[in-house]
Amino acid sequence: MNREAVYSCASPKAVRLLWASALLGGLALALGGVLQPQRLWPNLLLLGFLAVGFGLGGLLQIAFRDLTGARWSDGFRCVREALGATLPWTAPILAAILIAGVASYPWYRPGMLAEETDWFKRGWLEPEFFTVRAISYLAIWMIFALAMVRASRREAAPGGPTRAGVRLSAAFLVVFSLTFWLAGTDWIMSLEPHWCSTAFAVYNFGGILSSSLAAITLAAVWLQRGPLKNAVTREHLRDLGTLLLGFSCFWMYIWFCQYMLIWYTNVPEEAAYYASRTHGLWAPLFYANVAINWAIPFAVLLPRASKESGGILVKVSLLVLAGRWLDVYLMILPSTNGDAPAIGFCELGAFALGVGAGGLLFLQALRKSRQLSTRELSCHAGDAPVCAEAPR
Amino acid sequence: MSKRTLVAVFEHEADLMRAVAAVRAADLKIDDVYAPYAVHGLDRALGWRPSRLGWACALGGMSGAIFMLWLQWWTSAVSWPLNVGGKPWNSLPAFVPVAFEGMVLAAGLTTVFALLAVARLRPGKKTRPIVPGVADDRFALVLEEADAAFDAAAASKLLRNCRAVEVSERVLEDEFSPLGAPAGAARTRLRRRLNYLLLLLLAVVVAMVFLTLPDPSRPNREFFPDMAHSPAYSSASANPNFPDGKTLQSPVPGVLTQGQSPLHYDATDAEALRAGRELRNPFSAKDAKAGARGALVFQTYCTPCHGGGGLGDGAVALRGYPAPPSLVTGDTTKMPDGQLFHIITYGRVNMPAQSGLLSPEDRWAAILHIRSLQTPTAPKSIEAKP
Amino acid sequence: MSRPIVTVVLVVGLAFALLALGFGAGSVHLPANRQDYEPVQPLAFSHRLHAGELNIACLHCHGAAEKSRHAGIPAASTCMNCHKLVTAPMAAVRAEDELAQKEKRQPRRIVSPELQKLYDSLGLSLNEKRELAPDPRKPLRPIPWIKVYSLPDFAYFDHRAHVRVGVACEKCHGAVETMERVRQIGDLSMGWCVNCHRTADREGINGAQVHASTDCDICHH
Amino acid sequence: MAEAHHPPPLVAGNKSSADVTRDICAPLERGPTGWWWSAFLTSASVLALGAAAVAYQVATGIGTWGLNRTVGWAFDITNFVFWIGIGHAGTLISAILFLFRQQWRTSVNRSAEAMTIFAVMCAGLFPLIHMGRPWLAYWVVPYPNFRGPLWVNFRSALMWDVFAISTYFTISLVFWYVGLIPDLATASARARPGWRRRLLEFFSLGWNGSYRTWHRYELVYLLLAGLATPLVVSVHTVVSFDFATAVLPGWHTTVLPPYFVAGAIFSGMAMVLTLMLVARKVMGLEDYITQRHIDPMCKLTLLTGSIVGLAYLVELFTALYSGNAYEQFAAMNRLWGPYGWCYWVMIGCNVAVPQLLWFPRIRRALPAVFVISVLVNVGMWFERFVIIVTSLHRDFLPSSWTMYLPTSVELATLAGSFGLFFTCFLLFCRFLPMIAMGEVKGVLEHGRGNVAEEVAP
Repeated sequence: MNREAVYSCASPKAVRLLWASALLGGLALALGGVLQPQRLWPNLLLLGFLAVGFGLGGLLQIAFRDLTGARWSDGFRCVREALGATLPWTAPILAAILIAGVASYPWYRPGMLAEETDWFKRGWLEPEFFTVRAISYLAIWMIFALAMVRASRREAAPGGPTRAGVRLSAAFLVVFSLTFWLAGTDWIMSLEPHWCSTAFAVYNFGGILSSSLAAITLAAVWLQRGPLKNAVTREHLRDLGTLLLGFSCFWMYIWFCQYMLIWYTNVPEEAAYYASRTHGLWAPLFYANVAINWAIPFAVLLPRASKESGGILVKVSLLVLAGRWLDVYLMILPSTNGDAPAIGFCELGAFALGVGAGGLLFLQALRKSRQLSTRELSCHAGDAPVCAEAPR
Repeated sequence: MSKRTLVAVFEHEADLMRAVAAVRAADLKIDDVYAPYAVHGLDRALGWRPSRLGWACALGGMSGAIFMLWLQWWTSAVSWPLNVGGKPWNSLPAFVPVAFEGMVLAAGLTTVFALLAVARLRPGKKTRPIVPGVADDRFALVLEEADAAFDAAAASKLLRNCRAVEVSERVLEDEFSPLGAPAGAARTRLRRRLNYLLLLLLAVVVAMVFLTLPDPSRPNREFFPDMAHSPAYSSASANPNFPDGKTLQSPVPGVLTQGQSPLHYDATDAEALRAGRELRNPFSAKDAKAGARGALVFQTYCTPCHGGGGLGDGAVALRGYPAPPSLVTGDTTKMPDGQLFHIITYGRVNMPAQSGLLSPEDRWAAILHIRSLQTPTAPKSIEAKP
Repeated sequence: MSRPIVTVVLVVGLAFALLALGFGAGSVHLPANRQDYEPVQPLAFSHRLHAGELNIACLHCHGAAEKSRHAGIPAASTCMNCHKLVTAPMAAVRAEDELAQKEKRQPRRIVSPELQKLYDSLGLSLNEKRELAPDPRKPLRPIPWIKVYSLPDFAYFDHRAHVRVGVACEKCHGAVETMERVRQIGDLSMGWCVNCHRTADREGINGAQVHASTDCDICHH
Repeated sequence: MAEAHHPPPLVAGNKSSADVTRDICAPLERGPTGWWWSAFLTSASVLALGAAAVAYQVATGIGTWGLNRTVGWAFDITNFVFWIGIGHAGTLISAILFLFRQQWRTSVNRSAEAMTIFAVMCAGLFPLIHMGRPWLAYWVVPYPNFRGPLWVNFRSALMWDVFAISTYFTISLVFWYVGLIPDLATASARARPGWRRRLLEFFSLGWNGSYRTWHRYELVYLLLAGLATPLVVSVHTVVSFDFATAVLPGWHTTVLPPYFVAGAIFSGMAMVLTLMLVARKVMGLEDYITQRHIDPMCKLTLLTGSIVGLAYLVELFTALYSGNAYEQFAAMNRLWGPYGWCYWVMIGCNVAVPQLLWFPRIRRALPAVFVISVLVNVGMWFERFVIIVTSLHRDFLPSSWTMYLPTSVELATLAGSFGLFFTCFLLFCRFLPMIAMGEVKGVLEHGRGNVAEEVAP
């Protein structure tokens, strides 16, 4: 199994389609930018935040695997590496979007934050400070992405991670938890500067966990039909399905905690966030979000048979990926778009651009991964001790 | 039901697994395997399909969740809607936690009871290990000698080749045949136990029938009545602290109730005439409210004897109580209001005094009604009940 | 004890016993629920006779219901309004009259045993002239009537408000005029009260709008 | 983890299945040791002290507590949340790690589950006592009643607690018992005839090791684990709702549920470590509870402790960021107010001390691990105290600001709950197999190298 084989399993037609999607999406976005300039930046922010989230998701999967020593998924570890390897590309783009769009944040306008009580927020959201922070988060993530993907790719198969790799992963988790929380607050939560929720970071964490796992599942099923025929077994699919089910439930759990507590206490400045999203035309999207991200995946993935079926997993994964877009759309657009949702050139363009460019980027990154040999993989069928005895 | 079996005992998991594979390759029927722990992968080696207990779990969970959702909705929005902090009666987000717990509880209990049922496990059941040590470190493979073609010797050899430490033929009694009746002495014993159980049940039910026979002449039992009965005497209860044994004491004689002015008349006919001269009805005939009140008072207090139309044909009089004179003819029509008031207040001949029952206003109102009965256009009886 | 026929007999017996239990279960109330309570009163007063046959209105004797929290048990003097004259059932009195006519003598005053209890409580007895008169040897002893409708002490009920807006007595006390002995018809539970309040608040009473509150402190204060 | 290529065996001493049976049944079969007796008498007398305190306060009324109008909830709810939290690690080990196929759990899951049950019992005690009239506790159950029927208020977080805790107790008990059945059969087969054997036999339900039953049993165990996992999350979530559904600064925060769950597992892990480190010594189970088991528990403690630390930071930051004067005041009052020392005890024990577990040398030094685990328990108790009392004692109305101090009755009750917990645990160690024999036998071969030969399908 050489490197080219992994890449070439994407048929030229598929690659052409991705190119077409990216180009058309770019064009539509440009057109949208001319027609509805106020909707351009929110969609770019959405796109950038989503893309960086997938990269972070890949890194998280690497870190989890290193720290728990769960080697069951090593057969298709190239997928999480490729996901993580997209981060160095997407992070600068998001940085550019953020720097270019600082002025679009409501708090940028003077007089938006009260003099007396918002002293902390005023300082925290100084535009210069904001920019410096954004760049540093993204830079830190980029550095980790480069180092972790490199360490993962270099890992001596089929043994566990190196001591350095484990340390790197542990350090990443610590740094990630601190920066991702603040980044979410800075970039998304501050779009509605009078609203705050402590669960917001955990909520986004749930989102990137389930969506990155959906991406990995999608790629694993796809690769199973191509070069990784022997590496991805039915047990792997079942485990992926179980994890997808679990992460989807985790997302739902955090969603419920945040929603229920705000609904229950009904404090005006908090409830405003949900009030705007559960009224008018936003309401169907709001409820669809729950259905797409949890209810349907949950109901579909509950029986054992559907967790072992590649076809069903693909559909559920696509649903969860679309659900992630909708989720972030519902975080960003109601605060910038006002009373009603709009799907126009900007939204469709950004979506198509994301699918196309993201797919190409992923394929490109996948190409660089070293694939484990069949012999190396065969010892992964059993449990850990079996591998310990396997010849190098 | 009993069946002939071949039992092979193994010391190691690996030997057992090898034997299972060999036996299946030889197309022999495996009745069961006995092991001290859940041997990993043995189900696949045996070719057994996954258990369907998952369905019990799913069904139990769903019913638990639906029931709790329904219960919360029904109790909070239908049976007893209560305003709690302005929350809507059907507060779905607030019902999620309890519905979830209901789901987990029902799913868990259903699954476990389903396991106990299908695996026929019950408290107090005798443990009969197939071979000693099967709960410790031995594995036993049981082959069923389904038909005459079964070659026990060949099978034994096959098993010994897989390092069985002991192979023996045995007749196994089924614990329960499909019809649920064990054979022989066991059957008799079981039947006797069943009968004793039934007898006990019957005794309990019969006792309950008698225990639950309602006796309406006694108040129902109470449990933890808490503040239902305070130690204070209620106004109608017996009271040992007063000589007359009552809690509610009569006022001292001569006391006037609030707003009442004393009447300075004696209970004689002469005084009645004087009252007729001196007293005037405070209500006028046009006072509709007083008229309605008078009709009610008349209906309540006078009709039993005087009858609805004042003819002296009330139910009490018809039954034998000395009939009063008609109110609408004769003397009464000529009496002034004051005299009627005196008669109502102090009584006359067989008519008892009504001062204890009727307030002066009610007496005057009743007179108003009597007057209206005496005028021909007035309705003869009042249908309105109090 | 191990014969099959025993099992059959026992099963059939059990079935019948369960059936009996099932039928009985309808008349069994939760503890503290006194629905259907029908105590034997110290004096066999018949509401069927007084309120039914004689058509005496409830308020005639229980007039306090209009004026106070309690409907009250009428004072013995109220009974005496009529029972000064009526000392026995009419049939007994008439029979004595006929007998006296036949024997050409003054009819004797007869007193029924139940009414004797009323006179005893008031310290009255027949004197030499066979007239009711206070008997100095007899102490006044009120009749210990047994309360049928009894609310827990933490619930306050006021008859006044209910009578004034025109809630019929039967609404809560049922067809007392058909009862020889008074029986509690409702369960007097909080739900029983509140459901009526809810309906009244919605639909009014006798067509008139009323405000029947369901606030807690309307009854618990 | 770096040497994960060669994981050491889960069970030391090259044991066979028969050895496992003998070793684990030994404490049941031999007489109680002096250690056991002294520990039992100590905890039983502490339990007696607690029982006396409870009897006194039930007879006198909860006016014997230090509560006042402003702080109407303090020691009782602190202890309740503390004990519930302790229970969570048991379910984590028995259910969540089972789902993640962490084989090391087999040696500790039985005791951890027992710990869960005893901890939930201790927890349930406090709301019960706080009712003042505990014999009316059945009023929280929605049964058709004579009051209307007037139903319980399902919109109250306290009502959710009733359901969450009772379900948790029931399912934990069932899960524990289902796990015990095969071991009870093993123990009863070895026991001498007598009442103990009869009891063991009664509760082993006629288990005979049939693989048909094992086969179903495996699935049931998996299903129960699958149910217990969201259940354990829901339980502390619901407990956190007790606070988070209020509008009090410091209580109403949306991250409270996941943060409470992490905190619960954190404190529970610490309690499991405390118990296991003592039990392996006292019960002579060093071969079964080895470094392979202590190490991942230490790591889990570190992980959950760090999550809890992050949550403290998030709360503080968000309080400042919120721009709400009350939130900002409540946050500052926690740090520097009259109960500030509690906050810093909590930070020290929960955030700072567990960071030592980053170092493998400390994870291997069992006395150090023991000290850390005890400190974490102290810290987590203070966490609940800080959350509850600092938010309450300075409420929106400065004229009602006050202080809360527990009375001796409350302290004795807390001590009594520890007495109950340890008494139950010691009885469990003495009368039931405290390690899951059936499960340990299944993982004996792990890390030994003498792998079973391939089986032809």
